[in-house]
Amino acid sequence: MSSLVKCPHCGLRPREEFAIRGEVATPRPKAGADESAWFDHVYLRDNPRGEHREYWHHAGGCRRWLVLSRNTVTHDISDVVDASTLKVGGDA
Amino acid sequence: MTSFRIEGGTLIDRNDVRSFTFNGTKLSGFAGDTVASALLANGKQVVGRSFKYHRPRGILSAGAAEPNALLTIGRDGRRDPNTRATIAELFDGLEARSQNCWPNVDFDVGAVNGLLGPFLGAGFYYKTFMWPAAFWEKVYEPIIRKAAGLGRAGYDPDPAYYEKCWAHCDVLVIGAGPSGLAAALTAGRSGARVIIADEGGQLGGGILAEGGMIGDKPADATLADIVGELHALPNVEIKTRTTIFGAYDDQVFGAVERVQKHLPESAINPDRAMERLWRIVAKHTILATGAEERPIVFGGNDRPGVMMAGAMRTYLNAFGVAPGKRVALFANNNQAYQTAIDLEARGIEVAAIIDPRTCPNTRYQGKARHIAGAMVRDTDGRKGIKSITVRHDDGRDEVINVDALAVSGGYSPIVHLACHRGAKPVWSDQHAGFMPPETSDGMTPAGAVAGNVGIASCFDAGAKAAVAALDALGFSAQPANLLGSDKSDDIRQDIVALWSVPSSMGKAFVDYQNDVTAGDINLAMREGYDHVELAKRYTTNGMATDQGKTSNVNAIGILAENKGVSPGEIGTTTFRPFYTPVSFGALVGASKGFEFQPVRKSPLHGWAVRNGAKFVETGLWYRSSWFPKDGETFWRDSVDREVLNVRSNVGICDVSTLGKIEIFGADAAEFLNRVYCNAFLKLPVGKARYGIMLREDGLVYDDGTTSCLAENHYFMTTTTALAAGVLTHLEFCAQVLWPDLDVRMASATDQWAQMAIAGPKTRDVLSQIIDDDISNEAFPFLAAREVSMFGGRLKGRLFRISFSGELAFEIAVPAGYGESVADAIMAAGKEHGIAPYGTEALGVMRIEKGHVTHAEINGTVTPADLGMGRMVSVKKDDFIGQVMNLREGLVDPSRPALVGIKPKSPSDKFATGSHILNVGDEVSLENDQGYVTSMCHSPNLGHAIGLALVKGGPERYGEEVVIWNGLAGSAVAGIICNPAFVDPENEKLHA
Amino acid sequence: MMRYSALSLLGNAFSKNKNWKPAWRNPDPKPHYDVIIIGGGGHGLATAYYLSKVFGVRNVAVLEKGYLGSGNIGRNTTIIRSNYLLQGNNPFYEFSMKLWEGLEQDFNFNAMVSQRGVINLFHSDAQRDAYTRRGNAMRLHGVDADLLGRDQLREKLPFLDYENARFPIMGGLMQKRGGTVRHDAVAWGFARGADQHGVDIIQNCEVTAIDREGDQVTGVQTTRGAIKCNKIGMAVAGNSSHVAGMVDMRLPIESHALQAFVSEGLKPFIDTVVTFGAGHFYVSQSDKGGLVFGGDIEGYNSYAQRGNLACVEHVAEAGMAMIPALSRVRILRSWGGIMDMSMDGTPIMDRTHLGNLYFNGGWCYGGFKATPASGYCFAHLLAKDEPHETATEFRMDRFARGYLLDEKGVGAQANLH
Amino acid sequence: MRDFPLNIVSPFPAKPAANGHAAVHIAPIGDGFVFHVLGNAGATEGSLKKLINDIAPELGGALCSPSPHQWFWIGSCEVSQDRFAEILAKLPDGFAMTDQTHGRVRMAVSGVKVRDVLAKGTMIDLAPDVFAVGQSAMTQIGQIGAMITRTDDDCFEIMVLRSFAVSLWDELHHMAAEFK
Ligand SMILES: Cc1cc2nc3c(=O)[nH]c(=O)nc-3n(C[C@H](O)[C@H](O)[C@H](O)COP(=O)(O)OP(=O)(O)OC[C@H]3O[C@@H](n4cnc5c(N)ncnc54)[C@H](O)[C@@H]3O)c2cc1C
Ligand SMILES: NC(=O)c1ccc[n+]([C@@H]2O[C@H](COP(=O)([O-])OP(=O)(O)OC[C@H]3O[C@@H](n4cnc5c(N)ncnc54)[C@H](O)[C@@H]3O)[C@@H](O)[C@H]2O)c1
Ligand SMILES: Cc1cc2nc3c(=O)[nH]c(=O)nc-3n(C[C@H](O)[C@H](O)[C@H](O)COP(=O)(O)O)c2cc1C
Ligand SMILES: [Zn+2]
Repeated sequence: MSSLVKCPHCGLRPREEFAIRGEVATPRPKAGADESAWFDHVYLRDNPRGEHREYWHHAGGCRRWLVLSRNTVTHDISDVVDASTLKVGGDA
Repeated sequence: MTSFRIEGGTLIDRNDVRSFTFNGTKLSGFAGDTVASALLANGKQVVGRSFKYHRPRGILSAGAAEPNALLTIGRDGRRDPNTRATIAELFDGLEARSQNCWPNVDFDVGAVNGLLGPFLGAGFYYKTFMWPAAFWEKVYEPIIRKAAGLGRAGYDPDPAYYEKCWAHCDVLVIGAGPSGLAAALTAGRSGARVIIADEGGQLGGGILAEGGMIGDKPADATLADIVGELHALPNVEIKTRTTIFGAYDDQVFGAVERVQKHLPESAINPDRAMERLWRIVAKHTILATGAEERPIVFGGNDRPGVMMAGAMRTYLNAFGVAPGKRVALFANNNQAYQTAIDLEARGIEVAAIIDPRTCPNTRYQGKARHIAGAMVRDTDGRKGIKSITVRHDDGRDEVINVDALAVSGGYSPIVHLACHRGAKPVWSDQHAGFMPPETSDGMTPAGAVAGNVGIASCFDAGAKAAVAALDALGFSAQPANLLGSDKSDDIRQDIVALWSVPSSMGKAFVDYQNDVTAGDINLAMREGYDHVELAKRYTTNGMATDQGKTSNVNAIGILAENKGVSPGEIGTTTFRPFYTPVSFGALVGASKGFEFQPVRKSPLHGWAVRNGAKFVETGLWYRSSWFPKDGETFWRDSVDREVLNVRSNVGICDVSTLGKIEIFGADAAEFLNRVYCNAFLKLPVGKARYGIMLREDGLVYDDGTTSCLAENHYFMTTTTALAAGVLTHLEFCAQVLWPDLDVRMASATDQWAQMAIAGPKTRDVLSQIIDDDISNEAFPFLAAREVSMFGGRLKGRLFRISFSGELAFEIAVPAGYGESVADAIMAAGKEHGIAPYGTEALGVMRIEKGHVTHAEINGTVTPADLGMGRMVSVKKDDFIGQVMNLREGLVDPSRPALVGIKPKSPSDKFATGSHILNVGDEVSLENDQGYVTSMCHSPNLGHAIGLALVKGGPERYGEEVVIWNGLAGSAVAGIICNPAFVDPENEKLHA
Repeated sequence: MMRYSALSLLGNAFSKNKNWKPAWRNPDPKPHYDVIIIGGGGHGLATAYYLSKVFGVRNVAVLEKGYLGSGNIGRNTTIIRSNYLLQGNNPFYEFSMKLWEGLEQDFNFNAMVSQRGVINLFHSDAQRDAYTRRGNAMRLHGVDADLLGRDQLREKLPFLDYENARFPIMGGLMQKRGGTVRHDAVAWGFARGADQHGVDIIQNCEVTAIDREGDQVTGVQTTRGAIKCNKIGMAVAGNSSHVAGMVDMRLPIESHALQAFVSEGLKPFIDTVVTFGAGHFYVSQSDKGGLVFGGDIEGYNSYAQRGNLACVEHVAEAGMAMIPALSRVRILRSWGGIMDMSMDGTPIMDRTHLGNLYFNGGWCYGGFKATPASGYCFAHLLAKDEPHETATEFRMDRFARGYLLDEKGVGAQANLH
Repeated sequence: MRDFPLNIVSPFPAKPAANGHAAVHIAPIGDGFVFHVLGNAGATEGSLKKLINDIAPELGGALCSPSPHQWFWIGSCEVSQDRFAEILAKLPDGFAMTDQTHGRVRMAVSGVKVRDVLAKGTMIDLAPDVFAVGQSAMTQIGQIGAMITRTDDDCFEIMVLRSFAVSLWDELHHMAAEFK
């Protein structure tokens, strides 16, 4: 990784086409959750050395949000999926 | 004696004479020469001065590793400092100059530093120049800075064109020596897509230095056959003069092709790139980069006339240049003996071969005296070598007169590209070198880089490496046999490592370019900088433009010897791009000057030009900022007029750059309700609503209006600045947070030309163009719907919204029609005094009205800070930012809040970015009350007005404060007031 | 210990430099220390220096997993400045600037503090206004700041692109006292100074676990064995989340690579530090003649100290947009460091949920300039258990409570700070 | 104002200076329509094709998909705003559509060196066996987003946001200049 990403919709694309948001953190809390759950979600990160799931947006291509499973030490990508299929964001 | 031209030279064309200048002297060489070979042919031995001691330096190598022969080539905008003479190809009219010397390279005043040597040891500057304290910056540092550096870069812009490209292949072969050529041919024949790149001007690598036979054919004939076949293969792309400078993730390689660097100015095609950056995407790579011959560290090893043995061969065989008349060879390995053989074959006397090995087993049968178990400990001669001092194994010294010395301390595989991604090379005692690491990411080393010696074994290794790689890629391939049945190739290296001659006299250089001596490395160790990385940083060994290509391994060897460990235990410093330095020009390509970033133009751009607009960059956009009329010399003249005209007549403004997003789907309303902090669920068809979007952390992100055009169809506008950001954010919400909602969106920014028509006479103008009834009853404030125009010839979208605070509409039409519609509006408005207004006037009017922009929405404010706290829904279940918006610090009553501000005395002026202080307070950060976010001259009020974020906010209306601008040395008495300076009751909006 | 002076230099020159002593000892870890500092970067070493020198705590060890200064202290673009906007930041960075100004005399090591000036260019009215606000905030605190117009700028920096620029330069905010410092020498100077006050600097000693009993820490496990202590201070920069994870802390921090670059050595080319406002680029010239420059962080999380080519290109593009004459200047080397990007772009220096474990991190790409003050203030916190007066707002709970120090205003997305 | 002349202004420079290049030809495509169709999660290309055939067979055109469940429906005839509205009204809930005829403009780039020119901008591998005739891709040419469609061996169609049209036009000409 870091040079090329295989978008599940568009195929191999350069890093320049993507915008990166960062770690797939705790799911977005449900309505009514307390402040500490929100604090966790908005601010805290695992930030691991090693396997990491993160949001990349294929801004210069299909404009889909992807979730990459990527190693933060080797930069190897083990998986790329469309974020909507994971339902990782949590629901309201 | 010095170097001179002799017969032969496979690379040069004696019929094509090229003249050039060196330090102003006219010289000549041949096509095919490098600047280095041409200088040597002209007997120019001293070509530069060293960095610290200003020692005279000659040409050491024949390739990329050259530490000494750095010249400035060309002039003005085409001036290339620090160019290695050994790779610069000679062209007619080339101008080369020595660097780092004054008054000239032969007599350099800086050489007195040599006498100060003992004070200038490694890291001396850390220990001194501290007294008196003020002297460092005033006296010492300026002197150091003037002395430092090599070439001088000019300030002229470069007239050349540059560009960048992508390339794709199955197999990338890096290096076109015997191993690379065999690999490329093997891969090419299999049908795979192949790119073979070499930094040289010709394919061939080590073969080019080969004077004799390969198999049963002359070396150059063998090479010609291979190159011919490669050229004929359509699936093989050959890139010469192309350096692969970096290995990046996913087998993407950065390369720079010097497309026209070897051409005289008169032959340069200005439409072609001077240099071209390649990003090569490979499936597999064959690393065939060869090996770098290593110097040996001994006293006076930098004297001009001392040259790498392999380089000497290259000059002899490829360029027809002899290094001198009487040459000695100092080598610890068998391969180097080939230099002695070739010298003798050209009739040059080899005075002695000094070999530290006690009983070298070589096939050398020449005439030279063979001194085994011995080392060179010193050299003599002023501007060039005159003699060497040899220390025999019995401790006896012998002086031998020579005018050139060939040196070979072994070979360091060129492993850089295998290590750029973090892998470490592996030490091998057998090869006395660091070998490429085992990497798993599709790179196979072959040839000298993998320890192969001799052309036959390199051919073989290259071909086999390619077969293995192709196999993995699913191609079936046969190793190309380039030799027939060969035999000659059984050189055994039998190297015995020698880093530094212990009995050296005088300065023994490890890093020629940075003047790092063996003594410096020892000093670093003594002082605790004994880690290889610390030693590098303390002595600067390996940090010069050659990045230690010839010095790093020797430094490691010296450290290892001192510590009594293997060089493997010391390890190398980190290999990093760039393999050789790369110009900014190449990395930038065409994105320079005005082309730095693309321009976005509004569909009304042409209209604005025709109306005399002055433009301003806003992100990538050009927006019209004001429209000067005849006689208006100062921008404020125009802006004031435009504002007054809107407030009393009518004006038209291009707002096409606002972000526009079409939103569809059964759940679109629910979606909007969640992304805005205010309510959107019940927005009726035909209505627009102002909305505020928060970020999840509860602070305001963007504002804008969203209109309901039909059931399940909405049209959102965003600020120009955040148009892309908001779309991305909405996509995140829709795709990631709530993928179950049926909501779909598309950017429509470019589809619509949108203009605001504002002022009391707006309706008089628009009703001439719009077929529908736009009276206040039929089209009230915040109405939004499609309308018919020009008698049904065009449909547009009409919105009754106002940023200026006047009676206003925004009309959107398909972009291509924009100019015509704007013209029509101008024509219709003529009798009503219509005039275009730009972003400046827009800015004045919104400040007069107290409307916020990103000057206020600066990422640190809440809706309440902006006086819009009541918009934040307390009824909704959930929206972005709902919970974090309630944090203690975000509802703290002491937060600054939006107010208006004006000078107490109407003639006083103040600036945006001024801070607010309480009257009588001391000027200090603790007493800071807030700051002015926006200001303008209000032509309606006749004085300066501003918006500010001030502690206490609206509670302080009427209070006098100090508007403090320390930068301008001004402090103005100001009054805090309601930010709605004009029409606070909103009567005009609803007119 | 050896004091560096003109005399010592002279004496050693005559003895062929054979008698120089190690700049610091190379001790084995003792079984117990009063304070262990994890991380031998600038902040860790400075903390040890001030702890021992100013606060009298001498039984201190600095544990460094690699060689001394192998982290960001050894790979940054060396810019120091105190041109901060917010009340929580500005006094701290100015305190740091004052410490820089006396540093060499203080620790008897020439770190080449060079106050050659820092100029931030602006290209639009909005940027000018933002710099006006910032410059005034600086002035309020007595920090030097000047707003330069285009003409003044042209005099100082004639080689910028004023003619054909995509984003024409309007002016710049200058801090004359800003500048550069020889980065490695800062680490070495603090190390040597701390060593002289009895601090053990232990290299090649990676902390692999933190021992705890109840809500206290008792020591660390390292690659050189277990070490006990009364207090632990963490100053591990890019590795903050990883080390904090040893005691189950999740931090408002992400790790990102930042690349920096150096050009081939040139004769004097640019005399101040200049930063480009219309793209990510900042440049200065080192005492050796190389142009040292950098750009923006990589957008993705990384613990690999390297970046990608796209980013290299962006930096070069921004550089040339500012200085067209760079076209034929060649870039010699690029490298990367790992930034601990906090969620508001401002560092964290505070106690933790464990009574005697202290945290210092989240310096993003601005921590070099903070080195002396960070060391001083962290030493203050470790020694007195309360924050130094200039570092009271760097607390951990500011995120939960909503007292953010977000100079850029981009919110809770680490890679935008 | 009912009779006020309404012209469509092209974003491309008035005189297509490109036609001088021997090996590369660059020309604006002025006519036709571009509709952006947004399907819901159940929408398929097959069902869209059938719909088009049912509702507006006279328009013809081709579909290319920039993103899952989204298509650009691109054709060469003129479609009035009214006709667009009619078609829109007949689309079932699963499909939404917006007219992008003005927002996304097209040009044709062709000639024997066309791949060399485009390789200066896009990372996409345009080798014929990788990127076949009829294939299209949403990507970036330099810094500008664009949709590239291969229309023949050495012919490509490029669609770009109108506001970027001039910049891309100029850039393509620079990239082609060496093949004059
Ligand atoms: C390219 C680049 C440019 C920069 N430019 C500037 C600039 O111009 N101005 C500026 O002010 N700042 C700049 N910075 C930021 C600055 O360098 C850092 O913020 C600062 O150096 C961080 O503090 P430090 O020196 O203590 O970190 P470091 O030097 O990184 O120290 C942390 C140390 O902890 C060690 N460590 C980590 N984990 C463990 C463990 N488990 N056990 C033992 N030891 C451990 C690491 O090996 C490292 O040595 C830049 C940074 C980079 C990378
Ligand atoms: N250095 C020596 O003197 C030495 C040592 C061992 C073997 N040899 C001889 O050299 C030959 C070895 O063959 P080989 O094919 O392995 O190596 P080679 O040296 O013949 O070829 C390597 C080629 O790679 C090119 N190269 C290196 N790095 C590059 C980069 N980053 N980008 C582009 N090009 C790059 C060089 O310009 C060179 O042409 C044999 O003839 C052998 O006898 C020489
Ligand atoms: C301010 C500064 C100046 C540098 N100058 C040089 C230089 O002149 N030559 C060089 O080779 N490297 C230079 N470097 C880079 C270092 O060689 C090295 O790459 C960097 O410190 C990171 O370490 P690493 O590459 O070993 O990981 C410089 C680094 C810094 C921070
Ligand atoms: Zn995609």
